Amino acid sequence: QAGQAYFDKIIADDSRIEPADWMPEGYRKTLTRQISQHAHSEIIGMQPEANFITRAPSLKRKAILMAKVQDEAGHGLYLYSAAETLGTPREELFDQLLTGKAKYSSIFNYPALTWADMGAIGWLVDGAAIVNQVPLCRASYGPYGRAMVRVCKEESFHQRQGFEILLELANGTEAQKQMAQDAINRFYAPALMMFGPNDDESPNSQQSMRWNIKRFSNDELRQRFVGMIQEQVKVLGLTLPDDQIRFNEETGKWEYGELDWNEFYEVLKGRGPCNAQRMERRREAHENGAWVREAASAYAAKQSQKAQVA
Amino acid sequence: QAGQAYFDKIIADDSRIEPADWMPEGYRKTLTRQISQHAHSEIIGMQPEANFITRAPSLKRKAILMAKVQDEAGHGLYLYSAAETLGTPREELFDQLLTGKAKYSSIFNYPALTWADMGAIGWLVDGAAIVNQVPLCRASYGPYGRAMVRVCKEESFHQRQGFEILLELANGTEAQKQMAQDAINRFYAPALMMFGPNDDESPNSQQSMRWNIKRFSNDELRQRFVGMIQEQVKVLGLTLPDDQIRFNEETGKWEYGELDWNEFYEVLKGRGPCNAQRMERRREAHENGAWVREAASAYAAKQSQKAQVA
Amino acid sequence: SEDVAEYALRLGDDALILAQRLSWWISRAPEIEEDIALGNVALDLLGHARSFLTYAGSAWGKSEDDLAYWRQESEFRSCFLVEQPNGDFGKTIARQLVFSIYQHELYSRLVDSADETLAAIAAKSLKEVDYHRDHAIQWTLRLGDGTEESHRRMQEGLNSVWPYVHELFVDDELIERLPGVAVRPSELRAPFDALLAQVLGEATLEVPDVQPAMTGNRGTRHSEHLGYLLAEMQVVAREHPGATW
Amino acid sequence: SEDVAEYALRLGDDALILAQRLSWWISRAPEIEEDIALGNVALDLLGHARSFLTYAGSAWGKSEDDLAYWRQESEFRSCFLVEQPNGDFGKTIARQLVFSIYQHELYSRLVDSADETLAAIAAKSLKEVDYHRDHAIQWTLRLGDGTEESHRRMQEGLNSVWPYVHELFVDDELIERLPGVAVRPSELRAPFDALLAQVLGEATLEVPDVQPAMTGNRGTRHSEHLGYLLAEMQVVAREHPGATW
Repeated sequence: QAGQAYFDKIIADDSRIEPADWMPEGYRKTLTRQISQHAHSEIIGMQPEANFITRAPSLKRKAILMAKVQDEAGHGLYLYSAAETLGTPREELFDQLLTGKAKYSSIFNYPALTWADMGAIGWLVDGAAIVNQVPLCRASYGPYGRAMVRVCKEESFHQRQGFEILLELANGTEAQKQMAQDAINRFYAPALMMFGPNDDESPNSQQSMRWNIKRFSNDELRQRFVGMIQEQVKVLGLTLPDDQIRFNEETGKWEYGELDWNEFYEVLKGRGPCNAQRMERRREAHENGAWVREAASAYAAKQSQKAQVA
Repeated sequence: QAGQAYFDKIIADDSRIEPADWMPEGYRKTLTRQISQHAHSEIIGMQPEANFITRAPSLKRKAILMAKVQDEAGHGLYLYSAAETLGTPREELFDQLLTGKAKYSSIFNYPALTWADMGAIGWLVDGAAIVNQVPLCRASYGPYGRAMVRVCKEESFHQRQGFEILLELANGTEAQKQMAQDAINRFYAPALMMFGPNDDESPNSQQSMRWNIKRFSNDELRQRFVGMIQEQVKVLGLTLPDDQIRFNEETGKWEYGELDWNEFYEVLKGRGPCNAQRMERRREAHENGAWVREAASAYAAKQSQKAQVA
Repeated sequence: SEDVAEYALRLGDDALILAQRLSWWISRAPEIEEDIALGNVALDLLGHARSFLTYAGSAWGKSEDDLAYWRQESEFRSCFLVEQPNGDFGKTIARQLVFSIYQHELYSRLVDSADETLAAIAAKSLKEVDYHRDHAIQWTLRLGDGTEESHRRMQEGLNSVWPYVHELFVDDELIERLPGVAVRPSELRAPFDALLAQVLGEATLEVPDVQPAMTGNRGTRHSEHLGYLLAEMQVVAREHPGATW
Repeated sequence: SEDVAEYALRLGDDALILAQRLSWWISRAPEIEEDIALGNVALDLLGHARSFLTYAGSAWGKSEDDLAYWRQESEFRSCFLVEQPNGDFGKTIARQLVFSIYQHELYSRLVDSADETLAAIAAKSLKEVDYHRDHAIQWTLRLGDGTEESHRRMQEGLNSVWPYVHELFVDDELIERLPGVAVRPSELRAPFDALLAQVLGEATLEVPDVQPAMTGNRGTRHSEHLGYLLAEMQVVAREHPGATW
């Protein structure tokens, strides 16, 4: 096939596939799943932070947080658009989320319990997202790579804001400092698990790497992340809840204590603290908004009819 | 007519009319209106106090307040029952409330803004209600008089609780004391207006007095109330917001500064701070509960059908 | 002892938070009779809470109000179930059904506790919970076997609270340290399941096929809802430190 | 001066309370585009609030956060309209329509204030309010002339907020003391009514026939809703007196 040959050449040249190009069904399916999962994660990921918008303890922080959660909605929109270029309409993708057929990042199934969580989410969760996503800016599928460029730029801004929240707390009162440490303790392991299972448990990674979607293995990215936050936490004067983190001079890699993968799989299967709550909220918003969306369509139809008559 | 003669004799003897007795249409209508208005007032009157149940500053006060608001629901029920004995079903009376055809006491169109208002409402509003209602225990219509006996007993309990709230605040911190004084300042005049317009503005009172429903004129009751609270406020070490209150030795009556009857009529016409809110809340509760009431009827119908078949 | 106090705190906090939730219904119920009925349940639970918190506080020199108004979110010991928002009347009844069956099984055993105070509070409260359970069961039957809409809403309510049922029956170290004093939550599961299945069956409803949530296990972690509830509950008291009411 | 500060406080409080209300929609809007749009409006209003409160606070040596987080309910100067609960999307849009038309008329005149700071804040904010007003008008048209249900809900939303419209246009002593500095609210009523009638006409909706409420008139009395809003808004800050964030 000419299509396959062209596709193979683009991949071999590390160049870009565009929506009109022929592509293998598996490639299309893998990307649709990955991009839409990422979009869903942005949308569900609004909830834990929205939980502190009305309670942010200063007006400046309230403004920054509102803008951040709004950015996540924006990321959701670009990513749904990128996924749509692969042929599945947003309504269908959204429906997969609402019916539980599609997944989103498990990290958002943990509750945001204190203001410090706004810091930990920014620093650790957005931080892990960036480490994951920077290589995706070079993903072989054009619209995805370009969406990632835009997303990463904003995420790194968010990460800095999260770090600043923690820094302020770490230099604050004893209660603030404790709040910051507690938030780090709770978000550390879930953030590390954002990179996915250990490499030997992650069979699909190989194919994604051959297609130039994924560039590094889960464990490589995780190690890079641990190294990064291990340095940064010193600036905060706080600690990571793992006393086995060290740089192995021989392998040139960061090492860390074993993660509780059992918990990871529990949350993945829907048994996290907030899985049910997150889905219920999203479904509720969708259902409560149905009459509004219907009104907008009805109005648009009337307007276009009027325009035709005139 | 024999009915009219019997009715007149009962009234002349200051004895009691019972539901099965003949009565003039005007008597029936007047009583239905008065009793149902009173019932509506109990139901709407739950709202200002319910507004502080979730925020009561001690568990003991929370329990007392919950029980009080519950009692008001209970009073509403007895009074609807009393009104029903005159031939109008509760649904119809309730409908008159929801559609705005029936009135309720204007006092409940003022907001409850602070915890001290729970005290002022108990002391002044329930206090005025008692002064109004004690003579109604002897009302010529039997079911009404008996309902009033029960209501008055509980109301005087509520009034004492309100007074205790204020007493505690008056002996508390400076902020608590101010809160108590502010609440009294806001509820004093509306409470005085609960007795209705001045006698020369109240043409229906005469007929009600002839029927032994009403026993004292609006102004007589109001004067009695002012005298009562003027004594009690001294115990609190607080003041009433009227420097013209004095006992006139010549007339043997309490005198007080002129009331802003313009405000009274504004609120009566629907322009109080909370008229719209109170009605909206009641309608919302009623509408949100429709499916529950329907389910209860459907279930009851199924059960009685099953019982018949068996 | 500290452990008994901690245990009393759990019992008290569950009752307190649920009372706070239910009290919202007063003036908003589907009919006036229900304003009264839900108010009664709330008032009873508040009474239990006051007894348990007073007892817990006696170990630390704190009053019921110190514990209710001046603890932070992470110091509460309530379970996720009672923290759940009221939702519609169906969800509230679903939460009542689950909680009152659980609490009835719990108090029925707590009356035999080696701790006399706990036993006495349970004995006094059990009669009330008997009424709560009956109230919830009657409404479950009416809603489940009422109209199509009420059936749907009642089932949705059950599904919505179901993730938080599991936590009620988890044993932990505190329970292990209090043999004869605390009731083992895991022992309550079988009778709970049996009665629930019977009620739901009669109500033409299904036992939810919904995953349990990984909850706080009576620790310092709560659902995201508790913070809002406490902000409201504590606001007046906290504006006036040191005041009495 | 004290009077100018008091005036700035009114402007700031209206913007702050409405921003707080609107921000609830972020993550709950009918479509993602609206999460963003309502978020933008909220963010703009929060910006106005910060400018006005900072200016007001400069007269009393207080920061924007001192004013937002450490005042009591009776010290706020917001109007009843912005304190109203969100209700459904129709009610939120109704409130937005009324408030943004009012605010647009207000800021359009405030740009000529003799007080340079107020004029500058108004000038900067006016462009944003232009967008808010357009957003509200577009949705009013869609909902009013959309489906039967949306028409009904939008009309109910308008009826529900209408009692609190009157207060926006009441002159009082403070306004009298600030000629050339403050905008006279009563002057805004005619242009407000004209534009509103035009929009509602086009949207097939009716100007509500609903009584005005006797409101707080910018005094110390608020609707019963404000206390709950402040309890939530201030809770974290107040748990940490003296902290910076």
